[in-house]
Parts: sequence; structure tokens; C-alpha cells
Amino acid sequence: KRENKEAAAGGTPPAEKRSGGKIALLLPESKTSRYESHDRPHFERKVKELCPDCEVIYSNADQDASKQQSQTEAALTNGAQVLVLDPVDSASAAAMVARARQSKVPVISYDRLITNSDVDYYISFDNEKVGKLQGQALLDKLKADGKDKGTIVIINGAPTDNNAKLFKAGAHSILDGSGLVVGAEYDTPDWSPDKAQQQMEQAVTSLGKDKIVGVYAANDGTAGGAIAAMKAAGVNPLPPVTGQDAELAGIQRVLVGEQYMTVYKAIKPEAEAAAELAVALLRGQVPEGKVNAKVNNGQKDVPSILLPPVSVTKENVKSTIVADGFWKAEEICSGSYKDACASAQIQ
Amino acid sequence: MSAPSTQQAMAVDPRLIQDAPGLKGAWQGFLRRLSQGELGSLPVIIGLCVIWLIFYIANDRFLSAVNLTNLMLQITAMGTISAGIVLVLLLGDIDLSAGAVSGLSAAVMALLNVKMGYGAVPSLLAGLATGAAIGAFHGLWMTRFRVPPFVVTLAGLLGWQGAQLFVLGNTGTVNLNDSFIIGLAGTFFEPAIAWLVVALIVVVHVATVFVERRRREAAGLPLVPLRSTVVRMVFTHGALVAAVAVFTQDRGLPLAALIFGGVVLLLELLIRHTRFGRHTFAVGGNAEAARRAGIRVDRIRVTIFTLASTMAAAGGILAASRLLAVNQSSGSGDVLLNAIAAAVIGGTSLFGGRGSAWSALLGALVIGSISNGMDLLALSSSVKFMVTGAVLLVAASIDALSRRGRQAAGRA
Amino acid sequence: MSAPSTQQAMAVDPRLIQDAPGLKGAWQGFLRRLSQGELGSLPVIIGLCVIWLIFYIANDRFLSAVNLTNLMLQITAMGTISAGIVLVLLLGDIDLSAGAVSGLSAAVMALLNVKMGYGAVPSLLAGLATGAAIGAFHGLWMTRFRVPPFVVTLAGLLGWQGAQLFVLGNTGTVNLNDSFIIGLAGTFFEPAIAWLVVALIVVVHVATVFVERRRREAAGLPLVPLRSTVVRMVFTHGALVAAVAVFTQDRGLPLAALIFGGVVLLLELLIRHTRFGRHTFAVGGNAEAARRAGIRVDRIRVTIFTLASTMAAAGGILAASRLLAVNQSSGSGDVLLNAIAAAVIGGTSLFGGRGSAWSALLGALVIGSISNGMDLLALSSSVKFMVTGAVLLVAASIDALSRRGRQAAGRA
Amino acid sequence: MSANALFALKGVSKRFGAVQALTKVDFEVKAGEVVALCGDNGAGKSTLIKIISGIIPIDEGDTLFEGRKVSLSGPKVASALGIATVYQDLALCDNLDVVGNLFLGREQRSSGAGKAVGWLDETVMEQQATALLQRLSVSIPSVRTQVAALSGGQRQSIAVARAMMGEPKMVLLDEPTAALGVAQTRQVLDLIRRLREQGLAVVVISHNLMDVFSVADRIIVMRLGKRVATFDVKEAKEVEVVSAITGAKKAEVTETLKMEGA
Amino acid sequence: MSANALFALKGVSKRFGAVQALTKVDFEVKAGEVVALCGDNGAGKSTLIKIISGIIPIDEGDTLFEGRKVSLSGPKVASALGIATVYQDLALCDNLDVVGNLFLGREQRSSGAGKAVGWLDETVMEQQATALLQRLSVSIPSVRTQVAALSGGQRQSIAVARAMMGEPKMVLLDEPTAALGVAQTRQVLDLIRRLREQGLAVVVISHNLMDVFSVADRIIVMRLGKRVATFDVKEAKEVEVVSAITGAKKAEVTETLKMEGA
Ligand SMILES: Nc1ncnc2c1ncn2[C@@H]1O[C@H](COP(=O)(O)OP(=O)(O)OP(=O)(O)O)[C@@H](O)[C@H]1O
Ligand SMILES: Nc1ncnc2c1ncn2[C@@H]1O[C@H](COP(=O)(O)OP(=O)(O)OP(=O)(O)O)[C@@H](O)[C@H]1O
Ligand SMILES: [Mg+2]
Ligand SMILES: [Mg+2]
Repeated sequence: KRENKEAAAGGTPPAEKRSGGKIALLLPESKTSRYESHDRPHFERKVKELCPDCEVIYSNADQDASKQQSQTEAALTNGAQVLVLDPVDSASAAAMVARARQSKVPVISYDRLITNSDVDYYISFDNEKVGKLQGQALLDKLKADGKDKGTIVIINGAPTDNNAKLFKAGAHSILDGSGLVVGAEYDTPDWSPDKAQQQMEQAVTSLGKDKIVGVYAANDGTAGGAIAAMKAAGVNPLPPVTGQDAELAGIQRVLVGEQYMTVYKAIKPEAEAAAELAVALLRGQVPEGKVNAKVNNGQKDVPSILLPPVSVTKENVKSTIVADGFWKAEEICSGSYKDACASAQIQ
Repeated sequence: MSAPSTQQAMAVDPRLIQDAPGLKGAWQGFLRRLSQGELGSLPVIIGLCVIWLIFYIANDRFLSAVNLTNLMLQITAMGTISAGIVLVLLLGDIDLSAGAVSGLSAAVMALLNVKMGYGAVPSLLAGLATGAAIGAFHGLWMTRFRVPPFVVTLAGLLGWQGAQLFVLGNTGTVNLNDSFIIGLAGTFFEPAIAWLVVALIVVVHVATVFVERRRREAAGLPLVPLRSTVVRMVFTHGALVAAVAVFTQDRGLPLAALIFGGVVLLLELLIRHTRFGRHTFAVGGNAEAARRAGIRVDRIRVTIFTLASTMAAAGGILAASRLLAVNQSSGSGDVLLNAIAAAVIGGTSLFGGRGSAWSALLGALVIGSISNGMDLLALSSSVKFMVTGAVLLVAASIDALSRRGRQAAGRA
Repeated sequence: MSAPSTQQAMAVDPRLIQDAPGLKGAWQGFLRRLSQGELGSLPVIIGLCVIWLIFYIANDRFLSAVNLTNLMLQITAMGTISAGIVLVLLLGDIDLSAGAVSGLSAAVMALLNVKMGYGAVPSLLAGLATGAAIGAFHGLWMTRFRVPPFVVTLAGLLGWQGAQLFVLGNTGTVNLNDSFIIGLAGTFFEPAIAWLVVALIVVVHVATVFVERRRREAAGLPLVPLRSTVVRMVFTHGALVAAVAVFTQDRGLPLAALIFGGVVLLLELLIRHTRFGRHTFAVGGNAEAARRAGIRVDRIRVTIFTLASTMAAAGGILAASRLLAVNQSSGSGDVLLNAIAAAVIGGTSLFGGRGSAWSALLGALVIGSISNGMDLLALSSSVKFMVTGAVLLVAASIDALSRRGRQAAGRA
Repeated sequence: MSANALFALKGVSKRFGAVQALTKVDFEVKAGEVVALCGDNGAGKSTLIKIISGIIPIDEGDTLFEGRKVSLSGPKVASALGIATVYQDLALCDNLDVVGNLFLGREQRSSGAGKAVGWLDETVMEQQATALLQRLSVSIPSVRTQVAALSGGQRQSIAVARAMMGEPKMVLLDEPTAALGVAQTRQVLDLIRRLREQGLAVVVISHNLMDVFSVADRIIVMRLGKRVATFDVKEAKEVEVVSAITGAKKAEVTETLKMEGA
Repeated sequence: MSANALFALKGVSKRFGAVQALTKVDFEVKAGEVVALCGDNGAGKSTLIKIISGIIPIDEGDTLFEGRKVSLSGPKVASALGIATVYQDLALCDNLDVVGNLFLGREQRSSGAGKAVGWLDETVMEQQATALLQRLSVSIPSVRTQVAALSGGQRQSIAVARAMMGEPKMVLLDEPTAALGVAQTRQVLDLIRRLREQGLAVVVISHNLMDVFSVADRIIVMRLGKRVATFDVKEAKEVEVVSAITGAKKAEVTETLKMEGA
């Protein structure tokens, strides 16, 4: 009986010093548009730019940790020399890191921190900070409107999602003790907008439609559901609603004033930083400069690149989203959003 | 009047137990049927009342007009999908793709309307047509290659989900703005119109029932006692009036409720009173016997799956109209399981040949009420899951227990 | 030797078509059976070969030892759950709670082992016991209250998912460290041990087959031609040897594969060769006939559901051992649908009374290969969904078409 | 012989798995004739009936209807030719009521607007069903009971009545009186005679030789999937038929029949 | 009369939904006696049999076995008392083979270690099954065919053979010969006589009065759920029995019987 006799059978030895090579990009889900429409293209473009002969192996785990494990194995079988892993589940991804270690393949923990494991680098936005940013924006807005003693509704993300927990913790650290009363708080299974809608409807019913001064929604999808619920219940004017991800639909709502804010995580720099790091590791170089922090993941201090999330409201859509090319003006300003665009000076 | 006509051709079988005349006879007949488990939807309705009572005690806003209107709006999409599932269950088959089809159809509609700028009506029709085409494809595939519907629609569940991701492409969520499409779930009719609709339904129903009675009498066929017809009508029409009274207290009669109610009613008429419906029951009861009777079993199956998927598409469109958006997770999650559970809780058999379109309405009300009530109480996620499971189990058990007498008496 | 013994009591029916002696006769008999659709698992196996070939052409690492070993490890959990599903399907029932039960059981095990510091073995047993208790509860509930299994296990799907969230509480994911538990999926045996196991299996099998033949001969009963027994053995034992040869080229024979294989083998023996298994088939074929024959139908149902949920728990524990962790989404997602699909693709009927434990293995291989191969090709999500759906459909259709001859010849 | 036959089979064979159920069977029935099909259990009688009514395909051989070759590819085809069948396993829909089963596949639609959508005219159907069942002396509590709740004989009566709906040219009856009571059996035998008088071709399977002799014109005997003998009822003796059925010598049979007469 | 009865029912009633299937029925059968249960279709004969074999519960009335009150709460109870039944709807498991069906519920386990786990001894079962079927002249291609693939009469034979397995004290046969061929019918009637000689109580339902007269000791007639007459076979005339069954006047019956004799 021998334990895990690993003959480095999967991974090609990193000693191979060709210019080309394989980098695996493993993303967690496809139900949120950011991964397929931003992370992946930006990452792939940057890799091509830095290393024309490199190949990117891309997989998406559709929110299933064991599927991601299979995909990791597939990538290693395929001869990936660097893993850029955005884990479905931050804690249980340790097994995949261990598997990569056996094949002597370095792992970059992308966007979400893989806890209790020997990862090489970490690139992300600070997720707890995202929650703080949302909470702060809501609180500031309510203060400005003089409603900072009112009742709010909190709609969190999926109860099975570890990130949702971080957003929740961040938001609570601001909102608790701020004088705002939490009238109702929900977790939203699967981050489902439909569920968020029903939860909001029930919150409106149980609290009364004039009582709610603000809504904390963890992302743009749930915000959309909450807004639809309030519209249907005849809540007018709509209270400020937070969001996250700067989805196209979210930005559009922000522009027409239905949603107060969204959190823009500039995915392009994040993806590009990951690409640069991955290519450097592929070539056996030690990346310098970019690393700006160390984050403890329970096992070690992981050298990290942390990027700042940005709070986006109607005022700064142009200077952030449009300026970065995250969404093009014509994408945002399609059809009925023309007027709103004009008033925000977006063409 | 309540005694069988004297003209009738066949002597009444002496073994047939007849209810005594008068109100007392009716009550005794009711008790007898109760003990034999012949209650139809009564147990589900009682279960629903218990659920409502419990939530009402926990939070008295549960039975407010606004919440009941919300409840109605919350169940229309799932209920419409469930009505399609009822059809498929009548055949003894299952449709696992209903959720995915609802999502894909809504995505197609959104794409055409928002991104490609087509009008509301063509987009809507295209959405429905997507559903119909998928259903026809499933039906043809399973009849042509004799693959069990379970497998075909399971493949569909995966495939159409992929297609939905593909259609929504990179942008992800699409907001709906078109007033017509949004209006599907967002329009409420004034009391005057609502009551007109009610009056129309009641008058037509009463008229047809009595015309039919007259015809049977003329043909010398035995008649159901008049009083039980009247009692039944008083209850159903009473429920209708009560519902509309509640709606008019809040925002008015929701168009979505009208659509859902209309779909269920039409479906019930279709399966209960037409050749096609009769053949559907026959195929569900004994497909081989139906085949030998010259019924084109394959054609029935294809039509049923087409109808069911079209209804799933309609449900998806209603959901999108209510959410004001379509996204990648539209139609996924528990949409499918809820729709199936609703049909089954409402009393449609999973084994084919037994059921009614009303079960979609009743079942959707039960499931919708549970989730509505628990959101009103804002319980934590884990508790919500557990309570939903428990209530489902108890509701189904009450129903099953009440049928027990019948099983003991029945053949199997 | 291949001609029926002369001692036999009953004259051979002249209508019975017998294969001519010799290899040519065997081949003709094979062709005849082929045209009549009596092929058993052959179509699935051919389908599997086609899938493997396609993926191999697309990426030649697909058939590498390391990938095939990975494939095996990837399917053990789902396959074990699927084996339980096979049992339930044999009764003509369905178990929708298998995924949730697998998650909850793994969570209970993790909780006891990691958070409460119990030893590996007690924790493991507690996990399995959780599954068994849930299965027994489901079985008792459905037999006591006559609620359809679909509804009971649907309620279970929700309820136990809630319980899992509750058990994992606020911490969410629990990492596993215990070497015994991790070893379930992480242990590989050296070639010597692997070949010893193979030799044992082959010898025992051959011995029992020939002892049984001798007994039949002594009793004067007709014998299956020796050559077809031998051909069958060469194929199955060949597959076994090939599999082990592949494993020994990589990390060795995985313990998880041994566990999965053992479970399937035991189950097959149970359902095919014991009283309990015979009664299970009888209940699945005609529950009323079984009841009239004095079989305790309820007890069979409770036992089957208990076994199935225990197997689901075992699958959940294997999955946890492979992932080195349990989290809130363990057992959710497509675990359930994959397990059911595997059983059905492998050839177990959804309508009860027909199937075998091997179908869990074959079906899991088909489904696992598709997903493994597509991950290897690193296709985009939407394409993957669509291709999976399409492949499933085609695989099932080949199987169904090959049975078509039989259906045309069959009674229904 | 088959020149003026309404329906004929030529050299029909059928195999189920490893069982050769029919081997080169010829068969013919004329209009206005009652043919009894006799044979031991498993002789292939029901298989022959199922082939004629189109519910199982033939492996080889020809089918002729009114002298023309036809392909009996399905029950729809057979019923379009005017072939009505009572199957041995009855094939009723347990979840439908008696009226529903009687009219299955040929429901009455209401006149006017209802016709287009296939609206059922339940009143007319119930009336016709009641009349028909009364004619056949069928005693059931109500024509609205589900067939699942009927006794074996009642189900058999429904199946026979079903075949009489529509206007068939040829009726196939597979053991139509097996489960019937005294009165009902008499009615079915009368019915068969009436059908013959109306010029229909009737094929009836029965193990009751008394019934066979009382209604049939011709007796065709099958044995182990082959047609082994044909008798004209006017000339045939029961002993001969029994010996053809069981394949025993005539002398043995006479012996046993005598013993049973005791 | 029922003092020395092996089995007796007293005032048994049974209602299905709105149908009163049995009204205060008394019934008794002695050891070594063959009782024939006759009656029109739907008279309630099968219902009575199902009550005795415990598969449907009674609404009111008592059941006595060997003079003691028993509660027939399920088929398990009845078979423990030694009651074996052939049901009219046969109740076979289509997906099992002939051997599996014959031994269902009383499978032979192999000796030794296999016994504990319930390992089946297929060889012994197949041998016994082959022998039994041969004794009953049942002609089936192979005892390993699935029951679904058998003809109607073959299925009926299997059901009868099933009831002979084990060692019953009382055998209930609900139309056991309805679908059987000439030879098989003769075997079953012989079998019934042998059972009587072995001292078993036998209840047989049949619409074939010739068979009834040839095997029964006593005839009990039911009509519309009530027991209406009892005959001793030695003294009874066919006309009387028929008139009791149909409820017609004796004269009418004689008339019709004469006509049919033609
Ligand atoms: N499960 C049931 N549900 C409702 N009614 C039933 C049920 N079983 C039998 N009946 C009714 O009870 C009556 C008696 O039926 P039973 O089967 O006992 O008749 P039978 O005497 O065996 O007739 P046959 O000679 O036709 O077999 C019939 O009218 C039948 O319709
Ligand atoms: N679907 C089937 N599959 C396999 N074998 C079949 C099938 N149907 C019939 N057989 C076989 O074909 C033979 C003839 O069956 P068939 O039903 O025609 O007999 P039958 O003459 O009607 O007998 P009975 O008098 O018992 O009704 C039987 O041996 C039977 O086992
Ligand atoms: Mg037959
Ligand atoms: Mg009967």
C-alpha cells in the first residue's frame, strides 16, 4: 500500500524552457456574466500579448466544487504548467492545490482566496471591503437624505457561497450600530433574482411599503429582483438600493435612477495582473513589483496583489465604467436608456 | 326532480347506493363518501386552509389583500409551468426540461425585443414558438427513437440551459422595458372590469350546466341530484367571488392571474371535454389499449409535449415580465421541482391517467403559500428549507391518508 | 457437452430455436439475438467506446493511464449513489433525496471528526448511519401514509438540504484532515495487491460457474452452451484485467475504485441471487401480485430505501474524501440528476422490475467520460451543457434503437 | 379456396426471441362465415389474431383483404379495413369509465361549433352505450363506473360490446366467452349468429367445443404454431377435433371423452 | 352445518364506493369437499374469494377457520392458515420467469452458508417446477421464459400450478379453466378431484356448469351480492341451477336450454 504515489505523470516538468506553454484558467460559474464576458477575454488577450505561443486552457465549473476538481485534474492531464484558480469554494479548493503541488505546478488564487493551502499568489479585490463599500454608500446616502434612523432590508447572496458570507460580514460591520434598523434580512439561495424578488415582496408586505428607506442587495441580480418587487408594490420613489458587479443591466438601472449604486471591480486590471503573473511563473521568473500585500490564508502568508473596488453611482459611471471600456457607451445606451445616458453625459 | 327519470332505458342496479333526498340525505352522502375517501380536492383545500391559518396566526398580514395579491402574482409563472407538467403527467411521462425551456424562451424573447429591437408581440410569439418547437422536438425524438421521456427531457434540461447561456451571451442580464411585456405581470384591472369577468364566468357556467341537465333528462339518463350540483357551484363560484373581492381591495384584478386562470380553465376543458383530452387519458391509462383502439399514441404524445413546453415558455415569459429582466439563472434552481411538486400535491398522479388542470392551481397555491409565508416571517435559510420540506410532506400525507379508505376499497 | 442432457425430464419444445453447435452456430445465434434486440449491455458498451474514441481523437491524453485513473476516481461517488438509485428504480420508485442525503451525511461525518474530535471510524459510521436512518424514515413514511416516494423524497431533498446548512452552521466549509478518511479516495494499491485481487475474482467466478453447471447437469436440466459461457467470461475478465493494467501504470489500483466495484458486485449478487432480491424484482414488476404471494411489500420498500440512502451517504463520504472537504453545496447541483441518468443510461428501467447493478457502473462511466472529456477539451460552459445534453440523447437513443427489435417482438 | 375469401393469410411466420410462434400458416375467412380457431394453449391462436388486427408485425408471408395484398402495419390500418377485435387480454383503459372505453377511438362529437374542437357529446354516447349493453344482457351498476372497478366477466362484456361499435366487416373474437356467465354467453353466441346473417366474416377462438360446434361453420385447428387440420362443422365429430388439437390418436381421445361423460 | 366446516363466513358485507358488492353473505366449506360458487357476472363471487384470501378487508361480518374466529387482515395471514388462491386476474409478475413466479414468496434457499443470506437454489427450483408443469400438461417453451411472453392459457396454467406449491389446507380457484385448452382443463379437473381425496377443502368458481357438475359436491349460487341458493350436486338439476343464477323462472330456462341443445 502506498499513499499517493505521484509520478508527476500529469504535469509536464517545468524544466521545459520553451517559449510556449500551457496556462489553465479555472473559473467558478457561468451564471454571472463577469467570468465569461470579462475575466476570460481579458486574461486570454493579455497572455497572447505577452506570450504568443502560450495556450490558455479554460474551464468553468458552474458552481460545483467537485466539477472544478475534475477540471483541475483535466487541466493537469492536459499539461498545464500554471493554474489560475478561482475556486467555487474557497476552503475545499485546498485539495486541488495539493493535486497541483504533486505535479509541481504553481497555483495562483484568483479573485477568491483559497484558504489553508500552499498557494503561490493571490490576486483579488478585498471581498469584505466590497461589503463595506456597499454598506457605506447606503449609509452615506441615507444620511444625506436625513433618513439614517429608518428601516432597511438586507438581501444577501447564496447561503452556500463563502464570498456571500464575506460581503455580508463587511456590510454588517458598517450597518450594525449605525442607527439603521434592519427590518428583514434574507439569504438568497443560488443568488436567484426571482427569489430576491419574492423576498422583497414579503419584506414590503410585512414592513409596509412606506417604511423602507433603503435596501442592501448583495449584487446586481438580487438588486434587480428587489427593485422589480418594489415597483410592483407601488413603492414610489424607490429607496436607494445597492448592488455589485457592474452588470450591464445594473449600470442601466443606476443611470435611470432605479438602483443607487453598484460596486465596480475593475476586472480588466485584475485579469491582466493574473495573466502577467502566470506568464512570469510559466517562464520560471520571480514576479516583482506588482505584489502589494500579504494575506494570511490560515496556512501561510500568501504574496498578494489586491486591487481596490470602486463604488459606482450615476455620477461616476462615465469616469469609471465607460472610461475603462468595461461596457461601451453604445451597449449601455441602447433603446430606452438614451435619455438617461444623455443626462449622465455618456455618448 | 332528484329521482332518476322514469323514461330511462335501464333499471337501476339494486346494489347502487343512492343518496336519500333532501339536505339530510346530501349530508349523509357526503359523510359516506368521506369515509370511502372519495373527496377529490377537498383534502388539499383543507391543507391549504391550515397552512393559511398557521401563517395568519404567525403574522396577520399574511391574509391581507396586498399579500394575497402578491401570492397570486408569485405563483402565476410556476403555476403556468405546472399546468404543462400536469398534461405530461397525465400521459404517465415526466418533463424535466420545463425549467430550462422557460428560461430559454424568456431569453429569446428578451433578445429579440431588447437587443434586436423587434416589437413586443413578435418577440412574445417568438418566445412561445421557441417553447413549442422544443416541445415538438422532444416529442418527436422520444416517439421516433423510443427513448424514455425522462432521458430526452433530462438531455433537454442540460442542452437548453446551455442554449440559454449562449443566447444571453456576454452581457448576461437583460432588462425589459417594453410596456406591453412588462404589462403582462404589471397590469391590474379595475373592479368594474373584474366583476364583469366574474359575472360572465358564472352565467356561462350555470347556463351550460343546466342545458346539459335538460338534455340528459330528455334522453332518459339518470341525473345527479340537483342539490349536489348547486352546492358545488356555490362553493366554486364563492371562491371566485372571494378572490376577486380580495384583488379589488388591493391593486385590482391582475392580468397575470387572469392569464393563469384562463390557461387552467382552457386546459381543464380540453382534457375533460374533448376527443383529444379523452385520448390523452386513454394513453396515460393504458397506452397499448389506446394503440389497439386506433389512437395515434405518438401524435398525442408529441402534441402534449409541445403544449407543455409552450406553457413552460409562457411561464418563463410571465416570470421575466414580473422580474423586469431575464438572466442566466432564469428558469433554473427549484422552478422545475416546484412545478412538478405543485402538480402532484394538487392531486395529479405520477403514474398517468389521473389528474386535472386544477391541481396546478391548487398545488401552486400550497407551495406558493409556504414560501410566501416563510419569507414574510423572514426565517433563516436552513429553517426555510426544513420547514418547506416538512410542510410538503405533511400536506401530501393528509391528502394520501384521506384517500386511504379508497385504496382499501379499490382494486389494487 | 453443449447439447441438452438426455436425462432431462421434459422434451424440448420444437418451437424453441437452438443455436447450432460450433463457433459458426454461436456467431449465427449472436446475429439472431442482435436482430431481435436481445443485447443486454452491448449497446451501452459500444456507445461508451464511441465516446472514448471521439475524445481520444480530439485529445490523445484522454486515454492516458493518468486520465483513466482520474475518470475512475471522478465517478466513484456518483456511481455509488447511482447504485442506490438502481435499487429504488427496481421497485419502480424514485429517490430525489439522494444528493441531499449524500451532502448531509458527509457533513455529519465532518462535524463529528473535525469539530467534535471523534475518531475516523465512528465518524464514518455515524455518516453512514445518518443515511440509513433517513432512508428508513422515508421508507416508513411512504409505506405508513401511502405517500408517493416522489413526494416524500422531494420533501427530503429540501429538508435535508436545510439540515445540512444547519449542521455546517456558520463556518461553512469544513476541511478534512484525518488520514483514514482522506485515504478512502487517496489510497492506491501496488500492482502485486491489485493482481492478487483480480486473480481472486476470476478464480472464484470461474469455480462457481462450473460448480453450478455440474449441478444442473446432474439434475438433468438444460445447459447453456459452454462456448457462450466462455465467451462471456473472456470479455468480462478481459475488461477487468485491462482496467487493472491501466491503474497499475499510473498510481495503482485506487481504493475508491475497489470500494465502488465491491458495492456494485455485492449489490448484483443481492438482487440476482437472494430471496430479498427476487422479492424486490417481484414488487417492481407487480406489487399487487407480490402482496398476494405473501411478500411483505412494505418491508421490502423500507429496506430498499434504507439501503439506497446508505449508499447515497457512502457516495457523499467518498466525494468528501476526494474533495478533502465538506461544504454547504456538497451533494447539491447535478449530483442527483447524474446519478439517476447513470442508472437509466446503464439500462435500468424507470418503470420498475428491470435492471442490474452493473448499469450504475456503465452509466456512471458514460456520464463521467463525457464530462471528463469535455473538461479535457476545456470547452465553454454553454457549449459543454449543450454537448452533454446531445451526447446523452444520442447515447440513450442508440440503446433504445437497439432494443427496438425486441419491442416490436414484445407483448406491449 | 381463398379466391373468394374476404381475408386471407399466406405462409405467415412469426418469431418471438427464441420461440417460433407461427410457422408458415395459411388462413382464410369468407364473408358471412364463422371460422372457429382451435388449438392447445400456446398453439399460436392469439398471435394469429394479433397479426390480423395489425398489432404485431409479421416476419414473412402475405396478407390479402378482398383479394388485394395489404400491409397490416398497425391497428389503425386494420380498423380502417373494417376489422374489429376482442383481445384475449381485453386491453381496456382502467382509468376510463365504461362509456369512455366503449367509444374509445370513435368518440361522438357534438354538432355545430363543438365539432371543430372535438367537443364530446357525452349524452348521446351514454345513451347509445346503455342501449348496447342492455342488448347484450350486461349487468353493471352504472355505465359511469371506471372499468377498473368491474368484475372479470363485466370487463369481458365491455370488450365484446366495444367490437360491435362502428360498422365492421370482419370481427375477431379471442375467447370472448371465457369469463362470461350463462346469460351473457348465450347473448354473445346469438350475436355471432346475427353477425353471420348480416354477412360479416367472424373469427372466434374458443376452448369450449360445445360453443364452437353451435356457432361455427368451419373449424381450423392449430398446433405448436402450425395449422394442422380444417373441419367442416356439419361433417366433423368432436373426437376428431380433439385429437387434432391434442395431437393424440383418435382412439385415446374417444376413451377419455367417454370417461368424462360419466 | 357450519359446525364442522373448515372455513366459514357469517353475514359478510362489503361495499365499494357506491356499490354494495356483498350483502350479509354466509359461506361454509368442509374439509374434503368441493364447493362450486356460481353466479352471474358481477354477482360478487370474486369479491368473496378475495375476502377469504385476505386481500380485501370486510366491512362487517365474521370469519371462522376450524371453528375459531380469525381476522383475515392480509394475504400473509391467509397463507399462514393454509389457504392458497388462484385469482381471476391471475396476479403474476410479468418481469419474472416461470420458475420465479411459481416459487414467489416461498423460494428454495440453498443449504449451508447460503441459507442465512437467503441465497436461492435455482437448480432445485427449476427441477421441481419442470416436474410440476409436466404433471399438469402445461406446454411452455421453457421454464425460464418471462411470464410476460406466455399465452393466456399458459399464464392461467402457471397460476393454477402456483396454488399447488406449498401444502395448502384449502384451495380457492377463481375460474381456473377459463382460458385453458382441452387437455389442460381435464388435468385441472382431475387435480381438483385429487385434492378432495387428500382431504382439502376446495372452492371453485366456474361459469361452465358441465365442469361444475363433474367435480363439485355442493353448488352455492350468488346473485347481485347475495347468496340465493344451495344445491347438492347429486340431487340438483341443471335447469334449477341456471334459473337460480339468472333469476329467471324455471320454465323459461328449460325453454332456452332446449333451444340451445339443437
Ligand atoms: N375494486 C372495486 N371497486 C368498485 N367496485 C368493485 C370493485 N371490485 C368489484 N366491484 C364491483 O362489485 C361487483 C362484484 O364483483 P365481482 O368481481 O365479485 O364479480 P364476480 O361475481 O366475480 O363476476 P365475474 O363472474 O364477472 O367474475 C361488481 O358489480 C363490480 O363492479
Ligand atoms: N410477446 C411474446 N414474446 C415471446 N413469446 C411470445 C409472445 N407472445 C406469445 N409468445 C409465445 O408464442 C406462443 C403462442 O402464443 P399465443 O398467445 O398465440 O397462444 P394461444 O394459441 O393464444 O394460446 P392460449 O390458448 O393459451 O391463449 C406461446 O408459446 C407464447 O409463449
Ligand atoms: Mg390466446
Ligand atoms: Mg369474478
